[in-house]
Amino acid sequence: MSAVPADPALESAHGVAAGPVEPAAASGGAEPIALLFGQPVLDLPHDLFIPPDALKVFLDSFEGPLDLLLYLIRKQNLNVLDIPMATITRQYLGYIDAMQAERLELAAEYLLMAALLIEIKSRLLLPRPPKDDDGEPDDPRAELVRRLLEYEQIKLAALELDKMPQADRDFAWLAVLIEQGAEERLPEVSAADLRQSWMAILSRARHTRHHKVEKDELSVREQMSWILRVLAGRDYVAFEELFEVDKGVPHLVVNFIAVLELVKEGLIRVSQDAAYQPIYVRLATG
Amino acid sequence: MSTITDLKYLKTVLETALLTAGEPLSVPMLKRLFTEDVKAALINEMLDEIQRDWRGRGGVELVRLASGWRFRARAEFNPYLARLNPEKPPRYSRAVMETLAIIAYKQPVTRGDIEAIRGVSVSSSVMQSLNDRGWIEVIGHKDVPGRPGLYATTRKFLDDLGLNSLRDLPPLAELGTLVVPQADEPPLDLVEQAERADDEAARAYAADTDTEQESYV
Amino acid sequence: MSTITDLKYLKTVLETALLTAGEPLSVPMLKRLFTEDVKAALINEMLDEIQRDWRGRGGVELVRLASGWRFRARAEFNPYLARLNPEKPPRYSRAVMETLAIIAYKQPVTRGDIEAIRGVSVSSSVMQSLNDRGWIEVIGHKDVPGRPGLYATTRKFLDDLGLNSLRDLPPLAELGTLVVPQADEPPLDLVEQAERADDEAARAYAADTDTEQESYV
Repeated sequence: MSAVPADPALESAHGVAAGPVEPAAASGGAEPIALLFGQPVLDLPHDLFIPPDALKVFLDSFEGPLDLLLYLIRKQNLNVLDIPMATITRQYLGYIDAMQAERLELAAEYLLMAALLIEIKSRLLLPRPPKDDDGEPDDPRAELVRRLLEYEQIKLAALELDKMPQADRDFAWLAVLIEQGAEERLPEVSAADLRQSWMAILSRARHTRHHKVEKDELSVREQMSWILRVLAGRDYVAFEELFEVDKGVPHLVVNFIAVLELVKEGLIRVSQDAAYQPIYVRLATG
Repeated sequence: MSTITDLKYLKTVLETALLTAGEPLSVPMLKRLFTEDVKAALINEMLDEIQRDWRGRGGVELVRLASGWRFRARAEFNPYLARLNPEKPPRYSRAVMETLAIIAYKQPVTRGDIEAIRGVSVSSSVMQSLNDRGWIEVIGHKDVPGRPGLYATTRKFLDDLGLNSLRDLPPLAELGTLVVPQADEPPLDLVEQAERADDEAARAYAADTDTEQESYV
Repeated sequence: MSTITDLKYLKTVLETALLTAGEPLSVPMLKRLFTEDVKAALINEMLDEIQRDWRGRGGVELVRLASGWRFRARAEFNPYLARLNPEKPPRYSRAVMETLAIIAYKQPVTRGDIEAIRGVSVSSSVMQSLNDRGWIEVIGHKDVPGRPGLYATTRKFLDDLGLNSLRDLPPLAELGTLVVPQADEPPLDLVEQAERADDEAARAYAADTDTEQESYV
């Protein structure tokens, strides 16, 4: 799947040119994978650039600094046990720079990883203290390597878990009816059930993706219902009557937004005969 | 996988659907099981066969009800089954739960709104059961042709769920990052994604395309 | 009514209970079906027989799960059943699945343990969604400052994945096998690269950037 359009126009527009690709490994030189018009091609063409707009999306596909680092290492077929610190640190910092250039909100975890990489790199440059019982000197990379491998192990395990058939998603349980006599029991529902149902709706993104979800919407929605209830069965209500001053400013603001939303949705009408005259609110259908 | 020209396989699919469905299935619904056009007459014939197959064997029978066909336990076994589970709380179907979730989170909504979000039509019985429970009510009518009713949740809904106000429901914004959309979506390209990067619903997408699409599926 | 000395009838009662139960049934629960004292060994024998009876016939199978026995539709029929019921439970994001994997394989773990392995903070909503699904639970508290909760997977998690015990989880990849070939190996040719395109390590290739180029450094 080629997710990045190899559009040269876009490329130049963003000023990101295809640069030389890093050697495939620290020791060996870069062997071209193909020759194109006599020029060595060092990487697959669709890999050559990423539009800066897409950087955030690109980073969103990583689960964090370990994931990104693992990607950098794996992408180049480097041995995790023998990470070329200089190369990998430079690349990692490159990503961080790019993030900053795009003013992306930098997660502290990414910066922490950068600091760790630099620390390891600098410790590698220092002469290593000899160990007492002529054992191997500590490799400052060891702990990072352990974490990378442990994370990769979990990442693969997560993929395997997701491949396993899951009840409801991949197979159905049997549900043959027992005809109940006597009294009928009503199903119990919890807030968690509602949450689960909403997640199911969300996962069918085709139908929901145009549906913006906003954080504070719920309190507004609640007020909208409240206002419609107040108006039900009455010809009109004075505007002020909809605002309970003693409930505090946030409530008033939410209530006001609810009124605006109801007007926008054509559910109520707000009218005023002239400036400074009383404002009346009525149901649009009233 | 066998094709539906194989009658035995077709019968097995019908039987499996009836055993797993939590509700009666009508012949038009059963037709939806197949991408091929299977004639109603053939389905009816198969249903009769399944009914015969189960007659006399096992404690379960296939019965035809007003709204369709369903398997149920023979009444003679009820005394045994009752011992097993003196009180098993029933569950609402997913259709009911999702409808309730939409009314709770998006109120006031019309039935059309609910259908737009769920992408499937909402049956009257779903609305009826929530209404009978006293959890939803019509609080007005939208001023559009047909004057559809506007649904909202009731005080009783909050009480029964132990909530003080709708604000105590789990926030929606967070939920968007927990799921990935179904794989039958055509993958978006990166540029399109970038444009949508601040869209909550698209958040899960972004993590999806390059990762889950290829390796999870 | 027949007596339970009639083995065929006993088997039918067991089968009917399993076909109608909305949850897995353990042997002690199945014993409750009968007023007579039916030995567990006999019930197990009958369960094996029922399992055999259904093998190869029909779209349904009896499986032994962590918390008991339950009938389910064979996965091969899911494409048909899914057409009937367009509403599907969500596919979880990577964040959720990785958190679940850590809890499943490393349990009991604290939230701090999970964060240490993933290298990022774990959002409450991720834990909440796994909790809501009934797949994880707090089984105790670690005796360190703050007394963080210790998370473990539940029986329902095993049941929903069709597992008998945690030992049936796919084995973790050996750390050794995660190490890629030595750096001095010959580079892959194009064909091999293309073949690796859907490989996990290569998954982000498509989204690859040139950000590591010199100008950024």
